[in-house]
Amino acid sequence: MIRAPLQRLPLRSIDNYEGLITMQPDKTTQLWMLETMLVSRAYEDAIKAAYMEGKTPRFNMADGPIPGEMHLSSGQEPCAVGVCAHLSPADAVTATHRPHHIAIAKGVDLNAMTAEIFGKVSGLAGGRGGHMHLFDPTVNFCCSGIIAEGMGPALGAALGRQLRKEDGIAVAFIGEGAANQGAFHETLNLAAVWNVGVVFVIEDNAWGISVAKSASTAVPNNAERAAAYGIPGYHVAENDPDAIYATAREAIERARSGDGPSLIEIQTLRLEGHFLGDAEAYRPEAERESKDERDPIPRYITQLRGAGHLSDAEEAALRNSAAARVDAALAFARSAPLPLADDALTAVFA
Amino acid sequence: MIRAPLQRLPLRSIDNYEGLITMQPDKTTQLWMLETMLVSRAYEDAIKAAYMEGKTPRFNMADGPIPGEMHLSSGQEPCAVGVCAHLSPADAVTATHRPHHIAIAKGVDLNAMTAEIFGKVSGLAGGRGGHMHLFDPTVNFCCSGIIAEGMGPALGAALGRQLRKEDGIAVAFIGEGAANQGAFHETLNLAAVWNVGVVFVIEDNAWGISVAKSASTAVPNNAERAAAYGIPGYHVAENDPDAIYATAREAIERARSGDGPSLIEIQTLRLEGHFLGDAEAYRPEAERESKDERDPIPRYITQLRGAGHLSDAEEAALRNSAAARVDAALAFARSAPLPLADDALTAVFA
Amino acid sequence: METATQTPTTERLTIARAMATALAGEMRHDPNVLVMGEDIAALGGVFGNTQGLLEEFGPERVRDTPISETAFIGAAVGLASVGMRPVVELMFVDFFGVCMDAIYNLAAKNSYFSGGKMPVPMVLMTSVGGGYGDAGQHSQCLYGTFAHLPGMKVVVPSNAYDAKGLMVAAIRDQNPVVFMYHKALQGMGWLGTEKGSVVDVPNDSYTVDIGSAAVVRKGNDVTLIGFGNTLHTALKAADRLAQEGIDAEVIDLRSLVPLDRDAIANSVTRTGNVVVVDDDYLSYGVSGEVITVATERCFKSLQSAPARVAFPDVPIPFSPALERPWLPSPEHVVTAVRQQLGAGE
Amino acid sequence: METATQTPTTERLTIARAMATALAGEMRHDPNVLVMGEDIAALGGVFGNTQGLLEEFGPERVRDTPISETAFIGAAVGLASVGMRPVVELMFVDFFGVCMDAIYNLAAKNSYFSGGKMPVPMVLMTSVGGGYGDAGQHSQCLYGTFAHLPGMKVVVPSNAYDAKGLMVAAIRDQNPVVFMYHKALQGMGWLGTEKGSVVDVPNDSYTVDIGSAAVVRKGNDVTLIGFGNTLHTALKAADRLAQEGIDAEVIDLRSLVPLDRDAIANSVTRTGNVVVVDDDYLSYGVSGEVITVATERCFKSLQSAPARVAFPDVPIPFSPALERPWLPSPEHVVTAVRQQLGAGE
Ligand SMILES: Cc1ncc(C[n+]2csc(CCOP(=O)(O)OP(=O)(O)O)c2C)c(N)n1
Ligand SMILES: Cc1ncc(C[n+]2csc(CCOP(=O)(O)OP(=O)(O)O)c2C)c(N)n1
Ligand SMILES: [Mg+2]
Ligand SMILES: [Mg+2]
Repeated sequence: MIRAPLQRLPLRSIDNYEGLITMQPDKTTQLWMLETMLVSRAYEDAIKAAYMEGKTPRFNMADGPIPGEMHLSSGQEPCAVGVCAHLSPADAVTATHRPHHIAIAKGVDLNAMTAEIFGKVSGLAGGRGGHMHLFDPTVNFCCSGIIAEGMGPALGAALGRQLRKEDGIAVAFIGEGAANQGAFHETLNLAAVWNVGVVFVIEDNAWGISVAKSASTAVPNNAERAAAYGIPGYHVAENDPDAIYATAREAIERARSGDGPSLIEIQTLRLEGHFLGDAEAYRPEAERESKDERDPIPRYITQLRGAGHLSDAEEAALRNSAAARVDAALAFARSAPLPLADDALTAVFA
Repeated sequence: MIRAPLQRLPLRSIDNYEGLITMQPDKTTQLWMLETMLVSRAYEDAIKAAYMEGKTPRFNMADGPIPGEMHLSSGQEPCAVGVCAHLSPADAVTATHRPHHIAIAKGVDLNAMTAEIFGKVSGLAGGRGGHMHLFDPTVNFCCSGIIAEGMGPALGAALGRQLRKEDGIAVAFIGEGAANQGAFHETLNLAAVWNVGVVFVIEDNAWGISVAKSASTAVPNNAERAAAYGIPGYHVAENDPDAIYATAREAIERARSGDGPSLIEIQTLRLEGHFLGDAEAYRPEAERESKDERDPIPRYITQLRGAGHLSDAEEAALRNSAAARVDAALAFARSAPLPLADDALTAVFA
Repeated sequence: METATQTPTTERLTIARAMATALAGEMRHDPNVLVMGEDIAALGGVFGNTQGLLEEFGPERVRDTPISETAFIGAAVGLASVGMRPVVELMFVDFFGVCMDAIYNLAAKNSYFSGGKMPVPMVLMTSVGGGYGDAGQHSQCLYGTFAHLPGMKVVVPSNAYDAKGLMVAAIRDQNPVVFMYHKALQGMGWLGTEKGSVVDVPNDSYTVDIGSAAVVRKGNDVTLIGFGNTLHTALKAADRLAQEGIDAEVIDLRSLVPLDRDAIANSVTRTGNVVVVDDDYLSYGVSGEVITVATERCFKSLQSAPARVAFPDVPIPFSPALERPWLPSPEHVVTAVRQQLGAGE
Repeated sequence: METATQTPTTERLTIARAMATALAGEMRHDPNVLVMGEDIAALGGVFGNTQGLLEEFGPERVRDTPISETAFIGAAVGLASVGMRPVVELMFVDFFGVCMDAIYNLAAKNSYFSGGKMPVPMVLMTSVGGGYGDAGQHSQCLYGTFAHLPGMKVVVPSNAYDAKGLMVAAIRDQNPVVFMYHKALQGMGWLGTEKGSVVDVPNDSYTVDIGSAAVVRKGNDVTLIGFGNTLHTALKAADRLAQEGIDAEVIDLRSLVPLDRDAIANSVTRTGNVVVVDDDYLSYGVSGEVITVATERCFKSLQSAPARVAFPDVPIPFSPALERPWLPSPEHVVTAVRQQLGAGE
């Protein structure tokens, strides 16, 4: 009887580590990441405001221009931009119930997406799906409301590209809470056994609704679970676009070169409640108060300033264009017509 | 960005390793294990013969005294005895669609079990369950036909004992094919997070029906997956009662002393087809031919002989008593009456 | 103490509070009762039905789980096998797909597979229903899905009194009981609340028989059959019909398994007309079964074709413009009855 | 080559061979078709329906999977999203509980959630039915479970001709199609075989419309409705009834979703009597829906209460002494018709 040997990861030599330092994004990429984060944040703020219309003083989820649950991604923007900076429209992405930042970084049509969130006929799905069900085939993006449900489809999309000898890999984003769902295990094993070019990205915002990661997860860090599938696992401790960019680059290059799947866990930050209306009583005082100083966007701006990659003027310009794009999207959505009742009965079958 | 550190197992000091050598079973235990294996093997042979009645020349699963699928455990007896040697009736065991050896080692009433397999009114469930659904509350044994379905119930039974401050832990047996099912992941994580005294035993017979372990599993050895839950993982390379006994002892003692779950994988041997009637065309010639020389029972007998723990007379006596018990059980089952049609409508609800 | 003399004998409660009260009461009486699920401890349940339990009973008996439904529902079966009485929550019924094996093949069948020797006393609480714009993976009812499969009882309370009584009965039942509570009735301010679901509830504990329907309004011209949220739809329709001189009887099924076939037959035999109201998908579901029971049992008495108002066979759409027109409404029911009685003449 | 001139134009096939033939034919024509599942490659499928595919098409397109239904069914949806046409096997329908989310919430809803822009052309093959002593987790039909949930088509062939035509149609369909094949009809010697399921099948490829029922026997006194295995039960009952001078019409539904409501209505309107035969659980299933369609559409024409013969609401028992008496049989159907016509007089 022998104790299980520690699983060997395909280890990288020191010079590769060195190499990684040089895997930093160039200035253009950094500015794209910043701009995309600014758009994403402006978007969430605008959606929040619109969502609250008609919900005050009495908060009833059914009221206002945007009913239902609303899961905002504020604070998690670095995960989206650091990964999607490496993707083209041919690459498939599956996201979760918290999808806006990823949809925006993947290039989903902002007008049609917003109209969908407003339940309008010009929405991506004519209002059938809403904020948890955003599908844009033109950039191969989709998301869903069931934990870990997007993992299998990402595997399949990547496998399909391989079989059809087409360019394109796939990335599945999930939350850290999803790493305890059976689909996580089954999909990582299958991707490894079939050597599929898919990258699994865990956005660890430390919470699954009110349940802390430490109360739900047997390992401190889910990247360690990659060893259970003999694939590389990466842990990104900083909620920083450049660090995420460098990590994602290695994993995505591996996928593109036919060397199979990887697992990445990123320690990120949920600035809002689980959904709008969540009072977060379960969240420690200190953590709630420290949120703002941990906001990744001001920090990234400071970095870029320090590196001389961003001027006052450039920042102002980016903020203005971001605001403009978001305003335009919301204006488009608000002015779009509502669907007809009978539209509900179509598109069940293609 | 850092590569995931290798998962640290709770390491055992060298003297514990030494200690383990002395964790060998004593002679009495060895003879119990041999006797139990002999009963189990005689049982499978007898069931096989009975199962084939009415199924030759034309093999129709619906015919004969025992219809339906029949999954025999011949060759896997060491897993059952090496683990169950440490268990009392208060300890819960869940098994799979291949349950006979474990049921016998756990002390399930052989007559009632056989009558159940024959679909008789005196069966454990009056013929409602059959060979894949053997339930004996008096020794806390049950099994099921769905892959990995027994893992959650084992966790729950062990947790229940803890909460009720009663003696007893639980062991869930599964096959190596089940280690790729979502329930495996969810249950191991939950057992670890809640520190439940449950032991998960994987009988690795190298095949999931016709699919080889290497074609379905991303790691060579599932014990490595214990690291994904921060729990100890053991790999037993020999299909040997003493080695299994020693390993199980450590894991079960850990469970009893409140130190949480463990995972054990045992390399065992499927002597028969997946079910009776399986021609095993998928199984390599060489492997099929080498089966008999790898049969663990003759090997164990040779060991005991060498150690001077077994005499001719003792072996003969054990074989005779085994045959007698099995004959009695089959006689009991054959002579038991069939249930009435209306019995099918009872026991759906307690 | 729950019945301390100074406390009033009844209290107006929402279904959420009634469920929490029933749970607390049973947990006080029986140390074997425990609650498990996602966000049921510190948060008190996304839908408020476990509010206060963690504070009173602590983390051993009120357990937040990982997002591992298969594992914790399977664990509940094991807990039940050694004498515990677990109450587990599946946050939204829409999530049944990740854990149905543990529910229908395990919890629901162990009694049968053991010849009744290993019963599975457990409760599965799960929220159902839409109407607030939560779209196709968070708004379904799936009553038919659970009621079709043998081995589990299925209850659907329409008001706080029944919710408490059915929950106490479910916890004390030796069998798995699926307790489906409708979000529109839950009494969470943020989901809006059907007023009729908030009623006076005795502080003392009591049970409502699982398997008995209730005639909540007597009438002679037509039988309207609802349950959960649609019971209120039926009652509102009955009021409108009364203004037209149509005297409707209204039945609250309360339990889908066992189904109170006698209650259906007794009423329809008298009225000769029946409309079933269901907010689950129309085809192969509750509405078809109830109508079939009515035709099997009352064919000779039927004066018109039994009718149904249910959600069309499409995933629940997000946009209120798409969802609300199709949710069963009093108007739909009134129209169905008018057509029926017209056609019946 | 499948239609090479020297080959006869038709061949007597079992359903297993018809399915394999359909798959091979489509795989030859369309490189995007691939097959995935447990034991479908080297073994050719536990029920023979993928026999020979690995040899002809290789391991890239004929993939054995780990026992990870959630992963490979989810993967099929992803494959379909980039232009593949996956055919996946769920070995026994009884296993749906471990992967239903990927089926009903994902495959069945992506078309709707995408406004029709991301259809999911895939086929889920799954074996159903008992009668050979495989007990409660390997003998169920669960027709009602799949038919109740929107977004997937559901077909159930009763013979090899329909099996091939429905499989070709399913593979070419832009939507998820659940293809439920009954073990008693499969033609595996080791499961016994209903003779009526083995019929002449054209070598050329053809389709059978998904959603169209077939009148397989004309008659005037009563309509017997079956599908899959129960179609044969209905046909045998019709023969017996003929000897009693009762002229039964027999309908093979073939497809549960879409359901051919017109075919039901047209026949029942003429005969005035209907018996539905279903080997799935009785309550909240197919029998209730079909009877409800008959009453909704033909109430005025009904001469007797529609009746049903189905499996009682208990897990399928193992012992033949317990299972066989309750499986729908020609005797059950004949008795139901006798009672019905007696009662109708
Ligand atoms: C299978 C399933 N179980 C439970 C839920 C309810 N639920 C929605 S979000 C959520 C928490 C998810 O946490 P995490 O994966 O960390 O994502 P985050 O919300 O933090 O972005 C839960 C439990 C669900 N949608 N699906
Ligand atoms: C969820 C589920 N999927 C598939 C099956 C069909 N099946 C029965 S046994 C088996 C192989 C199991 O292999 P393993 O776990 O190694 O056990 P073994 O048969 O080798 O003892 C499969 C796929 C099942 N019973 N349950
Ligand atoms: Mg999280
Ligand atoms: Mg195996």
